[in-house]
Amino acid sequence: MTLGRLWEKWGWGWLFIFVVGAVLEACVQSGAIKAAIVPPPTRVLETTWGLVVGGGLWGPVWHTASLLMVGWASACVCGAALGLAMGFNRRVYALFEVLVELIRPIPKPALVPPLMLLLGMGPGMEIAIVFLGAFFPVLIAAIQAAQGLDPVRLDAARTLRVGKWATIRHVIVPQSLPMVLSGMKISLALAIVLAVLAEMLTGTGGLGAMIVDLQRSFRAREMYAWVLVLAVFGCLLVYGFEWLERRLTFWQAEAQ
Amino acid sequence: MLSLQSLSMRYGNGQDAVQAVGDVTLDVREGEFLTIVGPSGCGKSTVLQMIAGLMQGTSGQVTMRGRPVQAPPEGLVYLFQQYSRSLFPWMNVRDNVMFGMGGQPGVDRRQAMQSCEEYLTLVGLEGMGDRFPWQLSGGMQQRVAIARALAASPQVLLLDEPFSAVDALTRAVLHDLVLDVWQKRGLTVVLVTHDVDEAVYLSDRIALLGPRPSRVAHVYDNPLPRPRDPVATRACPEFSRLRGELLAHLLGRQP
Amino acid sequence: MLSLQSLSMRYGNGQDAVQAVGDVTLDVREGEFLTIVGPSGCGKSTVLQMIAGLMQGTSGQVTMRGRPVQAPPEGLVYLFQQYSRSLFPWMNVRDNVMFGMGGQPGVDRRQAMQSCEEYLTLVGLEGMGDRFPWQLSGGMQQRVAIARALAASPQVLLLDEPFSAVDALTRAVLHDLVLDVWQKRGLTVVLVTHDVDEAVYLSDRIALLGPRPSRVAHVYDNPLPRPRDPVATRACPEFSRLRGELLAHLLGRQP
Amino acid sequence: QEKAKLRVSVIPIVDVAPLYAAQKQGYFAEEGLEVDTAPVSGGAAGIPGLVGGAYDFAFSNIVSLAQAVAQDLDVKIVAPGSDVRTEAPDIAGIFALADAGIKTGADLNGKTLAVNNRNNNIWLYAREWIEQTGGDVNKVTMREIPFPQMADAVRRKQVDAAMTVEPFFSTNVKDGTLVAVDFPYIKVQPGLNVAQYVATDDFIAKNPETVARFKRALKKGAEWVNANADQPAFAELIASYTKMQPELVQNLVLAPAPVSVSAESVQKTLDLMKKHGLLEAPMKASDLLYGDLND
Amino acid sequence: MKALAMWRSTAWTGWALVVGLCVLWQLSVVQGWVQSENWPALSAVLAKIWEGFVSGEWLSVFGPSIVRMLSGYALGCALGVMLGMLVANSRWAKRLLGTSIALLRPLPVPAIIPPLILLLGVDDALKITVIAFGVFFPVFMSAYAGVLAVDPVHKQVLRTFRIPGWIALFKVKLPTALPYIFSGMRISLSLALVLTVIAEMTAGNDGVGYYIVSMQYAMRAADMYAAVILLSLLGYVLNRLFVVLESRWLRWSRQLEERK
Ligand SMILES: Nc1ncnc2c1ncn2[C@@H]1O[C@H](COP(=O)(O)OP(=O)(O)OP(=O)(O)O)[C@@H](O)[C@H]1O
Ligand SMILES: Nc1ncnc2c1ncn2[C@@H]1O[C@H](COP(=O)(O)OP(=O)(O)OP(=O)(O)O)[C@@H](O)[C@H]1O
Ligand SMILES: [Mg+2]
Ligand SMILES: [Mg+2]
Repeated sequence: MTLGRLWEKWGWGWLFIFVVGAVLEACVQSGAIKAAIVPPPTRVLETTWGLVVGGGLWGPVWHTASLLMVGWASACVCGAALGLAMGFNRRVYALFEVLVELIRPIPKPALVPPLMLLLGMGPGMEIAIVFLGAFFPVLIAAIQAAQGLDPVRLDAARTLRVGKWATIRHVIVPQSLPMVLSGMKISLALAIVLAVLAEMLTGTGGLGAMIVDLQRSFRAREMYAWVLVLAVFGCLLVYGFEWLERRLTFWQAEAQ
Repeated sequence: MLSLQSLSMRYGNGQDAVQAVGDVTLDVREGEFLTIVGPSGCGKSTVLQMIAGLMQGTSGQVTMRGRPVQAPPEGLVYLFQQYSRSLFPWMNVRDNVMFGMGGQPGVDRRQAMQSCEEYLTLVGLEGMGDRFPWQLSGGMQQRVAIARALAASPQVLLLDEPFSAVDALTRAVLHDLVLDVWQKRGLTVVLVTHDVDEAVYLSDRIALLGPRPSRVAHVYDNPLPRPRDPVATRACPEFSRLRGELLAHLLGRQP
Repeated sequence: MLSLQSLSMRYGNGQDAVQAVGDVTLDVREGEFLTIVGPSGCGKSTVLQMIAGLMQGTSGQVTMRGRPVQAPPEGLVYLFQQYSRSLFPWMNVRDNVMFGMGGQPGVDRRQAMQSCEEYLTLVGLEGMGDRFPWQLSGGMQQRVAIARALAASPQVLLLDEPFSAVDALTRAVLHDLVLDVWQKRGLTVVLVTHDVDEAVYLSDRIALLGPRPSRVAHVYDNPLPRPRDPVATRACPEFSRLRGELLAHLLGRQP
Repeated sequence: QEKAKLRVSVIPIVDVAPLYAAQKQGYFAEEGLEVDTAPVSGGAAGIPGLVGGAYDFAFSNIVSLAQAVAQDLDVKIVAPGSDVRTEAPDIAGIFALADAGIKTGADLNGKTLAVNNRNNNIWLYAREWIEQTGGDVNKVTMREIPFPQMADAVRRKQVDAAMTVEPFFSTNVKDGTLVAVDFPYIKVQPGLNVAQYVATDDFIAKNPETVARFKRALKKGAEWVNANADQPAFAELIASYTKMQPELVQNLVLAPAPVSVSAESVQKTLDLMKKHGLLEAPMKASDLLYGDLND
Repeated sequence: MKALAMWRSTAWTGWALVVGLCVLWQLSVVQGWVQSENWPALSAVLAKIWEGFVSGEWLSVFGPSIVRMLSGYALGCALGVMLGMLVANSRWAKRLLGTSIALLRPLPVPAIIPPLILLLGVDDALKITVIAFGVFFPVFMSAYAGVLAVDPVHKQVLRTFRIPGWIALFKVKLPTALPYIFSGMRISLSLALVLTVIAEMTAGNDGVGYYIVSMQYAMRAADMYAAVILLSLLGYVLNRLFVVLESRWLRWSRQLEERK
């Protein structure tokens, strides 16, 4: 990629962030905003750099990343499978719809007491929280995708009598892929938030535990340094996923 | 082989209802090449989809070898009029064609690839296996759809305006290809077309549908001898007569 | 009016590259009816899309009234070969047709609705305004697309196989409709078709493209007098001669 | 003109009874103040809210406050909040399974102790208690578990012991499977001033008279609480804002409401914080106190 | 009519499953499989629900929450749709805002609360902002994806008719994106409810969130579960309403339903 195209893609976005950061810096330096609550961006960057150089970064990031991968990946698999089944089969839909819609709006903190009885306050709980949060967006996207399939393509598969599994594998899955992946992307963003929340709750480590500890002791500068780490971490994950998404649904972009 | 008994189809209900197919009764004999012609919007595609088991008529029924058709029956393949939508954009041409064969167990992949390549050559797309549908022209897409239908080695083939997007030369080649496959495999073919020339050249019998709500207006027997030849058959006086008769009927004039 | 100067188009790059259009040079005169015929996949649609400004050629250029075409120029409308995909499924037929008029300010809605109804009547779809595209047959969808193109009141009309899905009668009606509009409005029309009969019946000149990578193989002048008549014109010996010549060329035989 | 309409952030627990009492008995009104209570879940919203101007006073524990001051937040203690008791049973304690045999910090070596949050009062005093009773804090794992879930965690052996507060403590040890181990506050620092009301320097400088009135009214509230702790009116008051059932309130272990803040007590906590790494540099109690709060 | 018939035919199985699970819950307490202060009998919970209805308590608990939730949801959806379509349509918007939005996306609500308190105080303004913040991202991402999903042939139709950008936006891009947007809005709907509860747990003295925490700390588990159950019923009803509205709006995809 040439320098010009790099600038085209990222330059303006970072320039914008830089301007916002500079305005904030000016506000804090002039005392309009209390530095103890909102530290100046330069100091935060300094601290973040310290984390990168000192290597203290990787432990918590790794903890969060592995939690995320386990919880989110299993949610994606289960959500997509159940969602497609529900979107396709009225009976499956009727069987699970009520339960799903009843569990979905329950705030995860309210689920902690019963989950605690089942799973204790450790990794099991954290994974459960991430899973529950990430599961439903994928499920809903999959239901919607299955219901929105092009009837001509489905009928094409029917008339060729390729059988149920081949239809699912070669027609339903690829065609619902764009929408399911968009659901997975939404749920990835949610899963990051929830992984952090879960770590805040259980305090067994990771970015969330780090941030909440620093917040409780009012160490705003360090806290925002970690928040920045989290933002970049999440950003990279989502961009990585988008990259994968473009490759998996190449026919969509190419056809344009 | 196939039997349509006072088949009718109404889309929608209440005020918006459209009686697409009025009352169609028709028998398709085993191994014959039957063509359905009729004005645009008269319900040809609808009838074909009901035969294919993709749709249930509002009344009447379709039977295949005596058994009522409720789902796509085995050995029957339907080729969509919307060819460009019926191809899968995420599969290359080869996989699209092989998709129809996939259902059959015992066909190993190498063999399938090879016969897929043969079908592509037959429809004039040799070496295009690696392309994706959106990299092909309209006519080429339609030919991929034809290759896919043939590759599924059906006993009954339902073709909905399969040559609408191809030029005269390719069309002539495809006509002979379809006739060839039909003869060699002993297929039963039901073809929908609006090209009268094509109808006369290809078929044993021609069913003419009236305007919506459609009924079978007339069934013409085609006395032209087989095998057909692109030039010789068209030179027959019988050809011109039948063609003229059909056209006149379609254009609403007495012959 | 329109001028194509050694236009060429290559899809993709590297190994996968396809030279779709070789080197096409062609002039379209103001007010003329020009038809392009050629084998399937030779690049007809590609050429038309380059004229429409929807695509830039790899080399060469298109000018309209002397100005290079880089984006869709005003007063020019392109009718897609994939008619069924080009309609908007969330709009009913009337809104689809009116969509083309929407761009012009100062057209009030009542008036637009009325002229929309007129166009629908012209293409034989009177009273279908409230239906949705997916409630129509293939041929009817194609006619909606034609009505939409006409409703935009263009000065230049590019038609890509616009009659491929309609029956003989409707086609005959649409031929006369297009000729009528062309004459009354003084349009310039470029039509792509693979139906030689149609090409001869409608046009002033016929450009024949060779196989991919395409060049203009020959441009035929059509001496048939105007106005054309479905029966009388086809009865002219000139008609048969030209038709035979074109067919022979297309089928690769010497006439 | 000083501010007379006040907004006070509180944590809706028994400890803020004096404030509610002062409000209900009209002591604030007598001082010409109008007080609005705003419950928050903990210090996370309280102190930022105070600094941001959403609240005028906040109820805060001493450990959070000291950490805030250490990070250059200009807040000061203006009035006493709550104390622990001077003798057992206390308002907070460690419990474990009856058959686990845990009695001292030494017994916890290699085991797990649950606290509600890391780096807060409970954590600090639990650690000090472990050290003072022969344990080694480096050998004890501290796990975070919310108070309501601690009993489940101990019963299910997810942790070996837990330090909790009222009303959970007395309820948990009621049925005999769980037993009280010890009361760390009493062992380490009986009568500790555990929480206070704080305000920003800025607010104090602009509203010294209001602060004085607030303090006076609150003191009357504390006296009312101390005088009526065994009366139904008190149980009603607590039930009204904690939503606890009155029966539960009646069985609570209560500490007397404080009327003063002892600089030595605060200093001792600060020293402990330094010792256990919650403060990087030593801090003086006088840096936290606004005026003399011993009267 | 059709919906009603379908309801009669199969919808009961879903409720049967829920009832089955409820019976299991009750048995787990009655039979003593689970013993904990945090696991009340279902019967006690149901009794509390009934009691709350009789006394009108639920109205005062849920009323403020619903108002807050709907305001935050509406704000978040409106911003999400507008910015999502803007960023997908305008190269400049994408260049300027794309990176910032991607950076803000993974931030957990608790991390943004302290600086927001400085700006917005601790009252409804804060809570509604927090709800809108959470609701925003799914809607934004789906609106963005929806605009990108516009059929290439449709895009060319727009070009050949030289349709002005804003008409194209409303008449073509929005309808294409609508199924995506609705999917995002459905996800956000329950998210809004969740965030309302979380925001109310942090600060304030009314609403379900506050109720749930205080019940937990007052050792009234049955009351807490009563609120949680009502919350999930509320979510169910809202979702149902949403689906009805959605099918009205997406009338053109009726074709797909009929085909099945
Ligand atoms: N899904 C539908 N809903 C409502 N009406 C429909 C639907 N599909 C088709 N129709 C109507 O039924 C009639 C017959 O349609 P059909 O597609 O069978 O025609 P056809 O004979 O194949 O026409 P063509 O030659 O133009 O393809 C048409 O008038 C059409 O409007
Ligand atoms: N997007 C694309 N990517 C790669 N190759 C393409 C693409 N579109 C078209 N082609 C190739 O360009 C050639 C010309 O295509 P075009 O659609 O112009 O043909 P056509 O003359 O319109 O054919 P038909 O009569 O079948 O519609 C074809 O060989 C096709 O495979
Ligand atoms: Mg049809
Ligand atoms: Mg073409």
